[in-house]
Amino acid sequence: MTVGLAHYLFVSAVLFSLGVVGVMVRRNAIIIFMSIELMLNAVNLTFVAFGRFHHTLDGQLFVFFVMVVAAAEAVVGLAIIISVFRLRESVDVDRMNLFKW
Amino acid sequence: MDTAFPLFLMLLFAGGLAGAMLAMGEFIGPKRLTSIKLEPFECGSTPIGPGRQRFNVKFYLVAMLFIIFDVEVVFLYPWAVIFRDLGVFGLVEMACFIFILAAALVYVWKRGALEWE
Amino acid sequence: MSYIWLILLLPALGVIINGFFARWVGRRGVSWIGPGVVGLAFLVACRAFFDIWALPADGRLVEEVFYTWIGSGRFTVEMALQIDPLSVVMMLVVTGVGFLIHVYSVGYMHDDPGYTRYFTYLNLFTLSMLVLVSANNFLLMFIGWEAVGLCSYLLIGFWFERDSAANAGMKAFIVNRIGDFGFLVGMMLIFVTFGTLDFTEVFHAAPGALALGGPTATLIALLLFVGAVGKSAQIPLYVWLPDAMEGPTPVSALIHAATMVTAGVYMLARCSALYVLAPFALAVVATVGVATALFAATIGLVQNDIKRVLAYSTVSQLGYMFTACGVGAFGAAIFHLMMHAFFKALLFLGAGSVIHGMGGEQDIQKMGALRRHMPVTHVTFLIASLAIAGIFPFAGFFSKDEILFSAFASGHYGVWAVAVFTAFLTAFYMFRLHFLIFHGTSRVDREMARHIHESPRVMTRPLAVLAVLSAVGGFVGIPIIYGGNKIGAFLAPALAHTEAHAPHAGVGTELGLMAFSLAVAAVGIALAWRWYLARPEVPGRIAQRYRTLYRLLLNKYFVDEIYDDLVVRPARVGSEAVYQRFDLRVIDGAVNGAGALVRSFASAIRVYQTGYVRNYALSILVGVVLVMAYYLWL
Amino acid sequence: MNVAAINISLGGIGPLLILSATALVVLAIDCFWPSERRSHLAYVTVAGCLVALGATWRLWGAQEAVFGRMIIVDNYSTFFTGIFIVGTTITTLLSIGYTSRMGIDRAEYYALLLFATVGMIMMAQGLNLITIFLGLETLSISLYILAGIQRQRAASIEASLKYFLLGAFSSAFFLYGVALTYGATGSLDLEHITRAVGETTFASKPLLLIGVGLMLIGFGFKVATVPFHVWTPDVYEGAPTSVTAFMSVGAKAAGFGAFVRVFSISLQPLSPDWTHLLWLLAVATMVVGNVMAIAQTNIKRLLAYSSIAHAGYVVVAMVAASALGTSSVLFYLLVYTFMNLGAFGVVLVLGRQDEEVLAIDDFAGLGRRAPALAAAMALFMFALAGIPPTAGFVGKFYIFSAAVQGGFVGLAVIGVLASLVSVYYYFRVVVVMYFMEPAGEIPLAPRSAPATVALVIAAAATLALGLFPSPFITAASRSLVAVLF
Amino acid sequence: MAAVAFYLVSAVAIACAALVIFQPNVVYSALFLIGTLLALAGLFLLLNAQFIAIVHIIVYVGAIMVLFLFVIMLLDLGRDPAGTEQLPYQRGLGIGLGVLFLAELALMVSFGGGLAGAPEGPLPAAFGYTEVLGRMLFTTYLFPFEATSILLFVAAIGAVVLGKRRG
Repeated sequence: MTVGLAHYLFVSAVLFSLGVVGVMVRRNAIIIFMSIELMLNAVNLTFVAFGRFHHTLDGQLFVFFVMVVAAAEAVVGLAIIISVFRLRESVDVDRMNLFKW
Repeated sequence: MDTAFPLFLMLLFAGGLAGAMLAMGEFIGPKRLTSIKLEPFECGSTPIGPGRQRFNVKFYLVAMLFIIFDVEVVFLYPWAVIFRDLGVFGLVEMACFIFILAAALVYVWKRGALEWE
Repeated sequence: MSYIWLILLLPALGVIINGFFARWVGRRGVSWIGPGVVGLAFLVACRAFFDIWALPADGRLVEEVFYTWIGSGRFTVEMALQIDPLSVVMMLVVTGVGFLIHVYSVGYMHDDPGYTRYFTYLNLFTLSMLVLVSANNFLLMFIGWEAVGLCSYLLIGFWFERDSAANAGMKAFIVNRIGDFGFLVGMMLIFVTFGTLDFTEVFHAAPGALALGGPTATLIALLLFVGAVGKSAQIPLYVWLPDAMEGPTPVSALIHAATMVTAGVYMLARCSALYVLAPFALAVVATVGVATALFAATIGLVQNDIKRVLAYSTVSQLGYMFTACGVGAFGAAIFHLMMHAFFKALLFLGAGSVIHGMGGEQDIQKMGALRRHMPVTHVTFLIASLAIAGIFPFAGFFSKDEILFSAFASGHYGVWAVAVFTAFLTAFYMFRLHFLIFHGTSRVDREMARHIHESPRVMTRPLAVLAVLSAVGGFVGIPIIYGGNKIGAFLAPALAHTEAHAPHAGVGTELGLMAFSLAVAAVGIALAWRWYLARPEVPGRIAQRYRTLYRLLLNKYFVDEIYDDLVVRPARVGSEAVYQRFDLRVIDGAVNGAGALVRSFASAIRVYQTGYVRNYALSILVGVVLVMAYYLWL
Repeated sequence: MNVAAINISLGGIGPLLILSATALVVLAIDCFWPSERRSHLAYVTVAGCLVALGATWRLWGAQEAVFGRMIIVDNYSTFFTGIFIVGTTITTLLSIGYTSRMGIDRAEYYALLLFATVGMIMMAQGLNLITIFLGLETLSISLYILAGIQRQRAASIEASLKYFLLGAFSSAFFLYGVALTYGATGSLDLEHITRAVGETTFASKPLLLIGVGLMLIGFGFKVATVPFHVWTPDVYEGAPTSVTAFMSVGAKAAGFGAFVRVFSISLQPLSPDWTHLLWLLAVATMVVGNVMAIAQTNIKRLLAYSSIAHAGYVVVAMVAASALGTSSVLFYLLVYTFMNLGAFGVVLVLGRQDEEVLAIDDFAGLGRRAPALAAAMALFMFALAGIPPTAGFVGKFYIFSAAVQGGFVGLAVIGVLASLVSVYYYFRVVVVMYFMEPAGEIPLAPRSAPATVALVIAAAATLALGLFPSPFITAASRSLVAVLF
Repeated sequence: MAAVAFYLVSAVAIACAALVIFQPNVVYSALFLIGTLLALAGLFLLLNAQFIAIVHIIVYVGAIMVLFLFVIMLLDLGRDPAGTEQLPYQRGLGIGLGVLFLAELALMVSFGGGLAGAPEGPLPAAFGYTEVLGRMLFTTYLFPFEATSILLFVAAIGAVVLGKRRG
């Protein structure tokens, strides 16, 4: 059975949902950040898949820019996580509820 | 898909070879583990301190800057392929891009993020 | 007529000078500028009055456009004034009575620390009232409406160190806001049906666009009426007026007697073209009006605080004006409004002068036989009481009789009967008040009696002027004799007429009615005289016999208590419960009632804001899933 | 190589270039000629903003898609660019005194403000979803850093982490939405999308609907509508106050700029589908925003919830998808910028050395101790509550009349009720200032001239827009004409 | 043949992704993420996106994951500390909603997956190769290209401001 667009969309949907669950379930900031990266990658796959079936390259270029953005976001995100670690000696997200209601 | 197939084959072959060698060492050779053999090897001198000691902070700062300039290089690859028929326009375009990132480098350098000691 | 802008500019100037440059102008300067500015405005109003009168009967409408305030596509709102008989009369009342009260305040507030602040607020109030009265579209009127509410909040809570004053101010503002809500929604409905908010355009298009007695017409009329009820303290939104007595007495005179509370009546008269198309709404107005009149009058019977009695009397008289509107006699309502402004302002100022003389004492049970100490106040107070009771030559007789007659002529016999009975009660409680203060045995305690003194001339002179107006004012609208009702003829072009008014009863019946209402008033006065002067122990015995009725009236039918139980206590209990269970800090809001209810709901939601990042991510995911489900279902 | 085809127009991105150049200059000055006092950097920033504002003014009336249809320069984007630059200028002026007190007056602070504004302009000018996405990310990343710029304070870093994680999380959803929309319509260009959506034979409707829904989430987060508003109170309270002011004004306006461009203008044929959803969003946002604000005792959290409520009012205008509705969005955001910056400005000016005046009760008795400041705050509170003569009233009236004209009378009534509730907590601040005795000593910061200038501008604008709004309203509606028809 | 490759690679990708999330050791999570990324690169190759696949490996695996591992080493995280779960319902609800979200996406894919109007027939020449992408990147997508330089500059500022200790 030839591999259609739906298959790729389904794979990226699964990866995306796994990323979402990762953000929900894990308490470690870095793992949460990795799950977000996973979600971004799932989106990249969707873009390339749609590009392939539309025979246009816009999708792939968008992926190109998403990667650049993800890189910049990784730099800033990890810098924040490290400065949090320096202050709190932990990256456990639940330890950070300075602002009650 | 057709031009990429040999590439795929070559990848497979390389991976397979390295994997095979490791696997053979694992399954064929004799296994007599003694406490001395399990010690982390530190060029002959007796190991001191925990195996995994904390990295110094300045390393990750360099890793961060590496990402930024690595992405910059990635932009250069496609440019290198077609800069001949882009002509002067391509040159000006890339000049701006490089100028801004050079400014970033100067900024980072002046801010002392690159000092090593 | 381009000078008309002066009428707004002058009070505005007063506000700026008193407000910001009080230090340079000094106390004396302020006491000249405050009243002076309003006096000049009064002169401008007179000039406008004569100019309008000179115009032919049907052309008496001048619009003065200043600039377009909101203009986008076909929806435009101008900052413009509309000068027609109705607005000119109101301007005269606001500036005239206002001027007298400003002069009076110079004396009354003489040694008050917030002197300049008081005059700034008073000028600001006059400005807002003039904006409300002279606006040519609903939006500008609404702005005046809000500003007036704001000024009453500031003036009631003038002595804000006193908790009761601050609370009364907040209460007045909130209740007004509730009324304003109805007004705003009504305004939007008008905007939807007519596409414009300009009075002239709306009232010309009204007969065509709105079916007689149709749902939209009635809905608009009722919503606007809700605004009027809030502002003019009718049932059920009258609770704030008696508490508003916390403010200085001249404030009560100006705002809670002469001008602001009448804004509701003015708005009804202005929108008479709409109300004419909604007979059901008119019926509601009439019933609410007469019910309020009766209800307030009964409470007034037993109050012992001089200002509370006058406050309930104001609510009752406003009920009269709404009844007049309800039966379609908008002219009579405005006529009574004008007369009421004169004698009620006089009553309040008189009461102020009594309180001033008695060193702040307000309980009439500790007064008596003051006529020897304060002759001028006594005479002016007597004239005003006669006027409000509706005795022949005085102002109240003509205006109240006009209302009773139009009620009777237009077939509202039930309304007429209740109104007449209320007239009897009015006469009774007014003269009970008068006799207890000025006549009978002096119940004033020893050292107080020594320094009772007549108020200084700056206070008594305005009393005198108002007394003359209360006496002579009525002749402006003498019924029956042709051309006698000058005020009616003058107002006619600006007000729409209901057909119900058509069956003009014969002259005979009108004379008969006048005699009957005069008799009723006389009986009321006689009864008050007998009970409080001739045999002072009688009221005590009656109070014993009808103890329950007496207690009921004394506690104002427990309305405040009912409101407390209905709204405040459950809210407080609710928030207490929330507090106990979730152990959150209790929020110290200044407003009771609605505020507490909303706060308990707010603290319930707060728990949701836990501070855990993952919780936030979860709530975002919930949002996502819902949005997706919505679209999949689509 | 048809270079001409992609229509390079440096004029079109004039403001963008000027602001980036200013940022580079500011950093260069601080790197090569470091000096102890850093307020001169702020003045350079303000100068740059003014030049950029001039360039924007020249752009008014231009109507062309430049840079290979990536950017569209029209009245709509120019109006928004104006709002952003004004917001940044006032924030810079306000933060001069504040940053030096708080020890964050570094060159990077001003550079990041400028880069954030560049991101906003990209979002407003974006005709292609890539530009909007890049603008969104530049803005977000600059704000993540700005929120966490006060490293030694746990609150600031924690706020930055929360903002970062949740920001990245929702921009992933936004991206997924863009991907699906691209899949359904085959193009990333907003005008192509409109044409594709318009065709009746549009088969992959469900794909597009899900894509639009996910984009709504991305925008919903950025603009802080309920239920995506949860991050706002914590981040607003944690971040330094001047950054909070900037976020509450700039980021929100940029969010709406792109939101309206994509939904009301580009996905106009699809409006029956997303209008009802926006209707629910608007009601929820207004109710929760106002009600939660009541229970606040910290002025920053109160202003946070109030900014959520105001987002709700703007969404009401979006529900009335008529030209009047969309132009009322533009006008309201302009008014909101001045009102909110004014309110935050007063909070910024109070407070001595490094402890700020944040509890509402600390405002007690301000009426007597600093009458001018208290009067300004009262004006801003009245404006936010929507009391007449102030611009807030005109803005709200304009929005509610648009909603009523669009047939959403119910929504308008709920809006009026919500603002009735809002009167309570805005007035509470005024009451505390005027009618309460000052408990402790209110730390009054030394009067910093630029902050006073900024407050005067904000107050004057709030009043002027209230009394003479028509020129701005016609400008707002004219910026719609070009886009819609 | 391509179908088998697709199923194999996507299976690897999904398995590694699941392991990233559900196994406690942080370092292993990072390694599994690298596995997922490589599998994705394989998928890109299957979709004729050769240049993107290579860039993906260089940027993501080469740079970003390196930084992740650096940070994990720096913070010496090892196993994720068990610790009491502050939010009891968080785990259950998280997974539940995740699955629900997946179901919605799956429904959408099956429902609207068959993309109407997609041009059939052979791909345009050199689809997905560097020079075609490069030409597009440096002409039509000129503005985003310059915008990324601004973005990277901001990232550099961020790294210095947040990363560097008060020097």
